[in-house]
Amino acid sequence: MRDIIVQVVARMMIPYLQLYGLYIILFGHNSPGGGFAGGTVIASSLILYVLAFGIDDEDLRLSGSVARVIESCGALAYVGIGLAGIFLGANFLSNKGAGFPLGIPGRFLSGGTIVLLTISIGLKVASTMITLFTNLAEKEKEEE
Amino acid sequence: MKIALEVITLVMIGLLLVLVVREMPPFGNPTNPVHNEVSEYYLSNTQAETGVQNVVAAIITDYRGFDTLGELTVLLTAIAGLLAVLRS
Amino acid sequence: MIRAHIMPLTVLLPLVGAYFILLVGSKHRSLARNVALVTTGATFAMVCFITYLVSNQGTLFYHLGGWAPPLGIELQADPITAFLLLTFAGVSFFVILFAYDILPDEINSKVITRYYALYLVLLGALLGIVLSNDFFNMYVFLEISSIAAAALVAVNGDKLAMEASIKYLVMSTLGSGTVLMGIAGLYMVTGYLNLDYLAGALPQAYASYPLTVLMTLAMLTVGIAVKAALFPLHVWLPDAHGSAPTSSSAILSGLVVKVYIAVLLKLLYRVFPLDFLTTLPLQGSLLVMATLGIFIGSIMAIRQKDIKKMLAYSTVAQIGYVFLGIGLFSEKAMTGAILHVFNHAVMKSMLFLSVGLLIKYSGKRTIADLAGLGRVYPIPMIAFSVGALSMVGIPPLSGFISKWYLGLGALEANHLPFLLVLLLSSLLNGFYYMPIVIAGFFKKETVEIQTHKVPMGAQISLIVLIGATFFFGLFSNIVVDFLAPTVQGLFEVFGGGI
Amino acid sequence: MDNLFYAMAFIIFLTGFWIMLSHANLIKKIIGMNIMESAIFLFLVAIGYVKDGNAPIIAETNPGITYVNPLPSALILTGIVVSVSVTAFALGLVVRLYQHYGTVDVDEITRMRSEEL
Repeated sequence: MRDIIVQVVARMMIPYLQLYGLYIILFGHNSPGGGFAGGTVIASSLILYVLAFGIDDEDLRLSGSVARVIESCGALAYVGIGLAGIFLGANFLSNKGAGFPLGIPGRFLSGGTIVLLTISIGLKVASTMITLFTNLAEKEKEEE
Repeated sequence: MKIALEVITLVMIGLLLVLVVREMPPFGNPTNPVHNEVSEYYLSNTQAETGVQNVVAAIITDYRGFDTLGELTVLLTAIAGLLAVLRS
Repeated sequence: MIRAHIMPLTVLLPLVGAYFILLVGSKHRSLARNVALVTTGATFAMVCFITYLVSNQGTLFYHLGGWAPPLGIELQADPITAFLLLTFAGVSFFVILFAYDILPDEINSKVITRYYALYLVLLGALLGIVLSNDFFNMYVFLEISSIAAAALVAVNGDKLAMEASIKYLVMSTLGSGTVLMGIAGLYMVTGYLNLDYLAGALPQAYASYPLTVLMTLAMLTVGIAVKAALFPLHVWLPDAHGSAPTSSSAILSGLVVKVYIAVLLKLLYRVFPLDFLTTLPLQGSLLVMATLGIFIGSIMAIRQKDIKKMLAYSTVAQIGYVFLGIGLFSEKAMTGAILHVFNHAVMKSMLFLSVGLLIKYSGKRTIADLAGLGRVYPIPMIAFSVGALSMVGIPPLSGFISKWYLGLGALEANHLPFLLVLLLSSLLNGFYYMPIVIAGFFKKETVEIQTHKVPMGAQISLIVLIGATFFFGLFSNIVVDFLAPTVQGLFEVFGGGI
Repeated sequence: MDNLFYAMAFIIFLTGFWIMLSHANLIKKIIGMNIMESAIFLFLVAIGYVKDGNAPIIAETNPGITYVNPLPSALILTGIVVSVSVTAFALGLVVRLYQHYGTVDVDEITRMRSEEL
């Protein structure tokens, strides 16, 4: 399905969708949102791209190895932030207890590890959703 | 025949559930057992203890952060399993 | 530092290993294999350390993120938990050691690194379920384990295995959906997710909302029974365990089914007061289902021609023993059930591994084709024989001990018919295991056998598993003494009634 | 009948359950799975609701505002991700089964398999 109307509208909407997804991830700790919601919005923008322009456009798709690295690193970053709590003398996944600065509630830079964790979740969810979609939609199997 | 049996079973379970649902804590009542000191604590101490305003975000990444780690692992498992199945 | 944080680190280690394998990608096969071996080995060592700490200091607690129980997630290790952890980590280490040289031939080389990653994720999830003291956290790990287990069945791209896998996935999602609904119900009437707090709040909740509590209990039990393959809900098990690759079958039959029993144990003995449970028809139905499971599983196993299918049906029967031990509500039977979880994990993984090896070398899967293989491949056939004899319950082997305790439990609880059940089912076990053992050593081989060299890792791990069967048969009192105070505690805590 | 939400959640739950058990079409089974899980999430949301409660985002310090219970919402978030993962993996399996057998019907697949043997 290569429809010019769909393509033009998709091209107009994708940047805003991505910006919106980023906003949801980055401000998830003070307003409705969070890593999962934002990650899914970002993923949906790329899925929209694939739907509008076809799955064969190799250059513009998130390649398998990049997605793999983002996914594993998202999870590893989460564990790493958790382990930082142990190294700072508190328990696994500690935030305030490990002495991370909390900042002023309501500011962007607040909440200690929460922002970092949310970003790692967001990245991971976005790349996972895209990988799931492209792999299920793909007709031909490709070698990594 | 099979469908009749299924429908009868489901209706019986449904009738049982009506009894159960009638007895459950009333919907939206602030004195329900769910709204105990735990949720009070989350609502009143989140700002001071985690420094964020979104209580749900504080719960998923701080109070119950281990669940979220499990969740990331579920996603990773799904991907690994899916790719293993599709590529084999 | 490791000492204080040992519990979360134990769960994390296999998970991080899996993330790492997925990060480096599917080209580094030997790296993935070594990472898997080292990670499972290190996990086993850490679990041994946990057991040491538990035996010295008593129950361990850990509050994740530093949040005390009703707010955060708590991990808890008591002697029973430690024993189960030891079983899970130990068996999975020896399965990986066994498969070190064998797996690359058996699994498609494109997916083998993912296989190792899924294996490690599964191990982490199993440890997480056993350690977690929070119901929702347990559910998350349950789901990880069911996806990973289904993927381990389907991984080879074999048609039958994939069909079995989707059946397994659908059934276990049904089970876990029901469990989650049950958890939601419990949360609704008590307001807690932590097991100890749930136990504390439940009497009051039952006074106000009796039907809801009963419904919740029913949903949780049925959901867990589906996943643990209790008799009428076992339909998915033989296909899934029979068609999976060897090391998957070993870990699925040996460990994954058992972990749901650990959940049921926590639910029935830690959350719901015992004298409340005895007023319900729960005990009767558990015992009836367990008995039916034992007999029908054994009879179906006798009728099978495919050796792996036979072992899978035998698992259905053995799960019946464990449920029997749980359902008798007596200390001795409980000890027997926990011992049987361990024994069956060791025996069944040994049986699946040795059979996998024999199938691989002879190229045949039927029972008749195993004849005479014992002379060509002594170690796998001896492992099979020891596992089979232990399964039947021949005295110096560990399988005897758990049946002995189950029998004592039946006496203690005054349910004498179950002694007969135990005896008869041992006879049935003998019916389907003994001919294979005898034919394996004394009959003439039916197929042309080329001699292959059994890899070192496989030999070592089979010998260790044989040794474990003998050791825990001869020195079972070590384990029983280790478990005794906790098992007694389970029956003492709830004196008050609901 | 205050508890209509709970009743509704249970009805949807049973619908999903029934679809999963009775339909032979694997895609329908997966849809049933999702319906069942949505019902659980609906039930959890209903549990956490407080009359006139607001979303648990504490923007201004106004002691008069009532908030809904935040814990069920957090649990649902986890539950949704789990259900997405299971769905994705199950779909992958169905895709492969379709490539092998040319159908997504379990009964058909069983029949074809028994003919092959």
